[in-house]
Amino acid sequence: MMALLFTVFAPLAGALVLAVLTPLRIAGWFNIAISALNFAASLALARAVATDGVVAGMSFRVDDFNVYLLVLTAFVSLTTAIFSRPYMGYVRESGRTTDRGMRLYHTMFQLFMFTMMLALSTDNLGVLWVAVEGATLATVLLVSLYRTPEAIEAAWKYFILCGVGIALALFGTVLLYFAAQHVLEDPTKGLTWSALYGVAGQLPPSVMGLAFVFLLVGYGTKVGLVPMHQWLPDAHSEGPTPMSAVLSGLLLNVALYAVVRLKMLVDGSLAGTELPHMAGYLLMGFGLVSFLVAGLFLHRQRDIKRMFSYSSIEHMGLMTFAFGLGGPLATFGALLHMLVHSLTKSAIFVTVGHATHIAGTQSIDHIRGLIRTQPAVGWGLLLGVAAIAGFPPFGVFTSEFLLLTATMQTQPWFTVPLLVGLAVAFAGLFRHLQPMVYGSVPEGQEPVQANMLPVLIHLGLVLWLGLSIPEFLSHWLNRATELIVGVGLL
Amino acid sequence: MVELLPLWSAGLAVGLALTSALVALFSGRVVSLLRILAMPLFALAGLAALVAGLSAMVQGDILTAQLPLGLPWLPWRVRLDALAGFFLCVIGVVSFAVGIYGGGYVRGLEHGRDSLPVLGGFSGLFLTGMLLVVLADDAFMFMVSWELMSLSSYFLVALHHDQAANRRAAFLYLLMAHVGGLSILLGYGVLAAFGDGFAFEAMRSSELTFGWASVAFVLAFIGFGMKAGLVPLHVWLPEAHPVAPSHISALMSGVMLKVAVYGFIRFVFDLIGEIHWQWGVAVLAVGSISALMGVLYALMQQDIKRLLAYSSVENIGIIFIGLGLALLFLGTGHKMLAVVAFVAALYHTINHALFKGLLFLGAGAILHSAHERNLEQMGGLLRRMPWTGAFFLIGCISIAALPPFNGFVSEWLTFQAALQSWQLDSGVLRSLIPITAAVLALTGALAAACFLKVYGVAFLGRARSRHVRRARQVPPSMRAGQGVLALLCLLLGVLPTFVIALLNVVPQQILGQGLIQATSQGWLWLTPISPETASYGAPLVTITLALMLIAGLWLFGRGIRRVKRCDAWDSGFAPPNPRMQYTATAFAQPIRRVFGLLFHIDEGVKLQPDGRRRYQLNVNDRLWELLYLPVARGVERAARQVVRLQSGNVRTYLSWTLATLLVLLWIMA
Amino acid sequence: MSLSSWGVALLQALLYLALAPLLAGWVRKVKARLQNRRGASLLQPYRDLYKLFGKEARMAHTASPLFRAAPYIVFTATWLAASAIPFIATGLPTAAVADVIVIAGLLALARFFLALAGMDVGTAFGGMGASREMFVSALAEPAMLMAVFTLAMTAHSTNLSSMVDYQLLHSDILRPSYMFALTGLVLVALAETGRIPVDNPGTHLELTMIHEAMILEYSGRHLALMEWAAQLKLLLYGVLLVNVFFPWGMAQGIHPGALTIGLLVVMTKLLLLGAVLAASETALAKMRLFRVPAMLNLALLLALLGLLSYVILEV
Amino acid sequence: MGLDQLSLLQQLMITLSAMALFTSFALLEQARLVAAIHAFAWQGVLVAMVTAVVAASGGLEHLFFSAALTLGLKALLIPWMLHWLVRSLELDRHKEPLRHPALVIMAGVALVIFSYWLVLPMVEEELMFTRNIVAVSLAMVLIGLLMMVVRQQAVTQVLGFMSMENGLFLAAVSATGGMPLVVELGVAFDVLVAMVLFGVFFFQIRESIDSLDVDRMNRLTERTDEE
Repeated sequence: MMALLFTVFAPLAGALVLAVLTPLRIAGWFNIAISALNFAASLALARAVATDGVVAGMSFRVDDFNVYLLVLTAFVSLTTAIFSRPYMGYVRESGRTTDRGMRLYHTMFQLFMFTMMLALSTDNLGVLWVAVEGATLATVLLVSLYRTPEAIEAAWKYFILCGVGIALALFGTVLLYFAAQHVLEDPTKGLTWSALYGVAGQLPPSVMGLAFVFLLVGYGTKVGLVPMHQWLPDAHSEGPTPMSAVLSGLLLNVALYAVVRLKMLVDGSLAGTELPHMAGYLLMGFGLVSFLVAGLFLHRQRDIKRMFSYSSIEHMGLMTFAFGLGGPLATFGALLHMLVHSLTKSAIFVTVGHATHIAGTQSIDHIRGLIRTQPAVGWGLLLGVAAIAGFPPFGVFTSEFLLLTATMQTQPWFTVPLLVGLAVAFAGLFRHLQPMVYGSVPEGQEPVQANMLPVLIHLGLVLWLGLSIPEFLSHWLNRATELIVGVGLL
Repeated sequence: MVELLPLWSAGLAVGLALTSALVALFSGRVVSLLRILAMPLFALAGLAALVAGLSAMVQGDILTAQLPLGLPWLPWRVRLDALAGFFLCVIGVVSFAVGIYGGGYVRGLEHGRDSLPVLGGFSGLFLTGMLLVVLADDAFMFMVSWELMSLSSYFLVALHHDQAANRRAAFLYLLMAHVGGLSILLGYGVLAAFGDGFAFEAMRSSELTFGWASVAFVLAFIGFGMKAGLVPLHVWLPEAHPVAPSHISALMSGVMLKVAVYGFIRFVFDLIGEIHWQWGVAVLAVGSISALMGVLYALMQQDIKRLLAYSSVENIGIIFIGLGLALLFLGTGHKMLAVVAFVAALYHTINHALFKGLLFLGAGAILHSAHERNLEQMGGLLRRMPWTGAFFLIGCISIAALPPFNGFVSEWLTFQAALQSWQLDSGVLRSLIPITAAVLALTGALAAACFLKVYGVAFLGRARSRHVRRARQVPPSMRAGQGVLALLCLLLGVLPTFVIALLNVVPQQILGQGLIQATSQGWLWLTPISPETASYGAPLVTITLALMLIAGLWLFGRGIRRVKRCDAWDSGFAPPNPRMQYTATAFAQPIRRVFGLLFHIDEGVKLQPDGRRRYQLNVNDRLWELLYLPVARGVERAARQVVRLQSGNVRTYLSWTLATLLVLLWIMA
Repeated sequence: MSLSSWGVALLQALLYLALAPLLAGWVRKVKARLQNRRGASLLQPYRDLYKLFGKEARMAHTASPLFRAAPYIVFTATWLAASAIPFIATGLPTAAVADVIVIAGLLALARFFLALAGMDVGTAFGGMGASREMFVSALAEPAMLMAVFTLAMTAHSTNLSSMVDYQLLHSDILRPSYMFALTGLVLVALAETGRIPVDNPGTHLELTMIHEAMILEYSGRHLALMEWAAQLKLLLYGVLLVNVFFPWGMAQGIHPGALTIGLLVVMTKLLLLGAVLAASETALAKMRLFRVPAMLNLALLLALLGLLSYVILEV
Repeated sequence: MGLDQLSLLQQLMITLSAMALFTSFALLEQARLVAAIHAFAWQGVLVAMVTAVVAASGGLEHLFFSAALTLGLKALLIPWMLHWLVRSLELDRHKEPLRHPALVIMAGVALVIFSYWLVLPMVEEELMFTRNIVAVSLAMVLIGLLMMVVRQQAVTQVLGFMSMENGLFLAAVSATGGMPLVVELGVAFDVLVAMVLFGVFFFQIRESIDSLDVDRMNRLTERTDEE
């Protein structure tokens, strides 16, 4: 319990301190320290969960499903903090932001972490909603941090779209609560996920169906499902790079986590009707569309960060599809994919940060000859993209392998669009990547002082996961799978 | 202990390959490290693989092991049977030669711009990937090693990434490798869905309906065919192979394509289970087309490495003709004949590995000392680099399928298999196979013409450019590397009976039968089916040829009179100068005219900036605009349409949200 | 296989060597007669060879060692190929050394080195000859193999002597496939031996020659070997035609009597064939290079028809 | 179901929510900014009254609190903030006529019918009456969204957003007798922060493109020049 509270509230405290902390020099270090503390706490929490199943209380509930997301979130936030200290320093020197901006950045970074932790660990769907909305509010100012017209425009779109989406999600939540009124003996518990899950079978299907639509559209906006995705590339490309890393690596995961939790409820309630898998089908549809459309988007990119945000949409689509597919194998694969995608994608964004720093621009046409300029960055980008494109021995291949085989077993014909999508997306990524990393150096391009440690750690982990999945992790994922679909894989 | 020798040395090979990769990583600081340590380790890895393969084939029993890697419920399984052993030999022998050769070759790169760690590191990984593919005993490990192979070779292709053309080649290569990999994965998926799980035993036990089996077969055929470079999936090959460093090209053309062949054999002959003759027809057709198109395109090339790459397409085609015959005979229940065809295919596999490796090493030697890839600039190299010239000649004779070298033996065996088609019951098949035989014969003749052109233009005559005239002998290590392969070409050509006796265990394990009478007349006579059907006394032919040659040269040459030199007679014209020689283009012109409709030729006289007129000719692949460009355009068009989603107007976005919401609500209610 | 049979095989091989110039001489003689010339004597080719062996051999400065090795390889390969073809008797061990595919291979080897030698000195004519030779053979070789495969499939063996035996056994059957194969093979033989209408052995007119262009640079014993090899090739194809399609009178065993009869029979057959060849050469004119493919495609077509008519009609 | 079977309070409730629905129509077509803000304020008042009535009828004390909260937030604070913003952005004279008002109103009506049709299947008897109010609030949400689609002025978009919130709140109150307190507080807090941020953004947008016309924010697009 202690660990849980630490995990959730350490970032909040950190944010408050950072908001008032006067000397900005140490703010970056302090940021790292908080994240490290947070990570340690999450590890302790994970141990607790591993020993005694579920840690619950005070409307918090941490089980095997969200504990690994908690650890992942804390970890990515740590590495991103490590990366962001020098990077934001460079941003400050380049004069793109002010001291106030820096303070805002650090505060909001931790605040965002707090909302993530809260959303993941709470048992109350209302609080979940509040947290996700809070995440929007925390990040929207960071998107407009640079105050360029583009940045403001991106922030506005982000704000409006996510605001609307999240409002719809709230309506869904209300309907859920409404449906729970006449089922639970204690109506005020009507938003407690665990309580609802217990009685999912009795929830009125008609209401639940409507509720799920609202929730799916709402949280789906945050996941970045096509056609509610439009905010995502804008926000990613205009915000500071560490922000893009955590958005792609964490926020999307959390939103998807919410969707899956709710799907579990809806599945329970729809089980009796003539369309028991309606929710699953919706997810599959959204996932597939997002996957294919994003893959096509990749072909016509001019901005490197936009490109990778589209690739995030693509992978989110893949996971959504897998969760919709259901079944232990697919779910296991999707969980694994969440993990490896977050690691790889945040690593890529870190590298992209350095790359844009080297080239002084985000325009793909002007980033050239990275390998010759700074081999570490160039190879980091190249290998990162190879990993995200699903090449072994990196972990993404493993999860995609599982997803494909799961599809093959349950819905063979869906494998065709999946394969086409993978090929198209791959071509889209590499046709833009190659000119950036290869070739000779444009004149006046200098190597920069880059901190590739996070990238090294992330890609190392992904490589490890690709070669073999460690015992404890496979057990985690397996128990999570049991939780979600009822039956485990191992 | 001794019965585990194959596994141990296979493991050793993998370990050595990885070590070589690891060592090479530090060659950024210590430049000579690659040459002194990494390449020898590479050669040793090849040697270990060779030992593993040979011992596995000699023992003829199946060894398995498990690695602490992979998925929790699907650990990496390793299996070393005769088939794997054979392909370990193929990989090992070429890698060994390449390792020796590379020591000298990379010296030329030490002061270039290309990063040595990348070269060495990925060479090691490349070898590791190929070894693991052959050893894998479950689909997951297979795919991982397969893609590892593709990825590392991609980085090697992209090594000289300063020219945009090379980048394009690398991209095309990786894209097609990726697509092929996915298709293979899908094929395994079908098998796994019917058997339980991705271990190969499980797949062997799977019972498939004809429909699903055919689906799996087609997927595998596409996937492996794409890697092997079968027409029409070959376009990446002539782009990618030439741009890699030459010893890597030797590995790619000589070995990697064979790994694809291995995958195909493993999948179709071993895993699918019951075999249907219709597959055989498909494979036969594709194989014949590949063989013919490959050699015709090879004839049209002027870039020597590109030419070699195209000829790889041809030889892969020949291998697949053999495999197709085997499938066909199996499907119609003539196991004995199937074995002949199968052995022929295997024989040609190792042969092609040997002489294509040898030829690429030779091309590398030319590149190394003359800095030239374009045939039109070469000439008279035989007198400047006699050793390379001699080895290259051996390679040319072998690949042109002329006795007494190895290429002839495998082609002979393929013919023998084809000639047994009178035993089939269906008239259609009986009349189909002879046509294949005709194609094979035509291919052989054209291949002879092609490599005559290469050798005549590159090594004979007189130098056509100054830098070629300055070419010098290459360092001994490079000569040794070529020598090993050349020697093997000769041995496999002269002593086919021993080779077949060794090969026999593979069909015995895979098809449950071997060639019974192949060596019934003793080691002098190769009689694959029966002595009265066909026989070939390779040793006798060789001995006679050698005796006569020596006698002639010694008797006349040394003994009695020495040969005086004079100007060329040339029908009494003025002494010819190098520019009057026949060029490669001119050499191929008659054939180009006859087979013109297969190529996309644009020929003409172009006005140069300096006012001189210049004859220009380029021969392109028809398949580009037939197959590939439409796909690319389609994707582009789709992308352009989809992009409209991101119109930039927030109200449009909101209306999308609203519309989605309403539609979903309508669906739900 | 007994020693005596080896002996006969050797004898047969030597017979090839001995008789090759004679056939060439005979063809020339008949041709001369048909053109109302007296012509040189039958033995003229022998005299030429003797003279050439006696003369000093010269090589161009630019010639490489390969240039010297080539004649021996060409000669040996052709001779080996020839000696594997049953001449006077069947069932000889040499026939087992090389079946028909190997024979084709050996001829290809000879051609390969011939063309290499042509390109070696680096003259325009050499390259031209090599290019044209490979071009013609590329089309001729498949046709030849197809034609032979017809017999091979009929006899269920690619071994020439067993083909001949089979033909002797079933000589009463009339086979359409054989007619196709025969005509195809005749056309191929004309092309391969460089006779009119494909090539003209008599000419040194630069733009038309193929075979002569390649051996233009040779002199002395080298030239002699090349010429001899060419005559061997002519004889080889002749024997192939007459013995495989009309094997009557060949010695089955190795009794001296049978052998002598076989020799006489085959020589008469060859004389007839030579006469026919001479007649056709006087009647026909040499065709343009790019009309050669048409003829060879016809040969290939005929051979394929033979094969198909076998697998469809006769099994 | 006739009104006569309902208690007076429930009749009152229906009337009030009907009026709330009307206000959102007013918002939808109101051209003048200030007037729109007033309409929004009235909507807030009505929602607060509904809340109070529900509290009275159901005897749920904590609803009185949230009624007060709503009144303070939706009817007073936010409208006041908007007013202040509009004044300081010199937009008080701003008029933004709709392109096709009739069409938009029709669409709104269609949305009302659609949402009623949607909630029809919830036919447990005791839900009968709340069902209608759920329909009304759903209609309010959808109309709010529609408003954000058709209005191209940033402030009016915010108004649309806020009226969506009102709809949500109405649903929460009428259908379920209010969410748990912690959630309500969280929601209210989020709305408040959102409003503040909106204010911040108004100024940022203003200084970047010196107008509040969202249609002019279209730099970020994948469209290239050729199409």
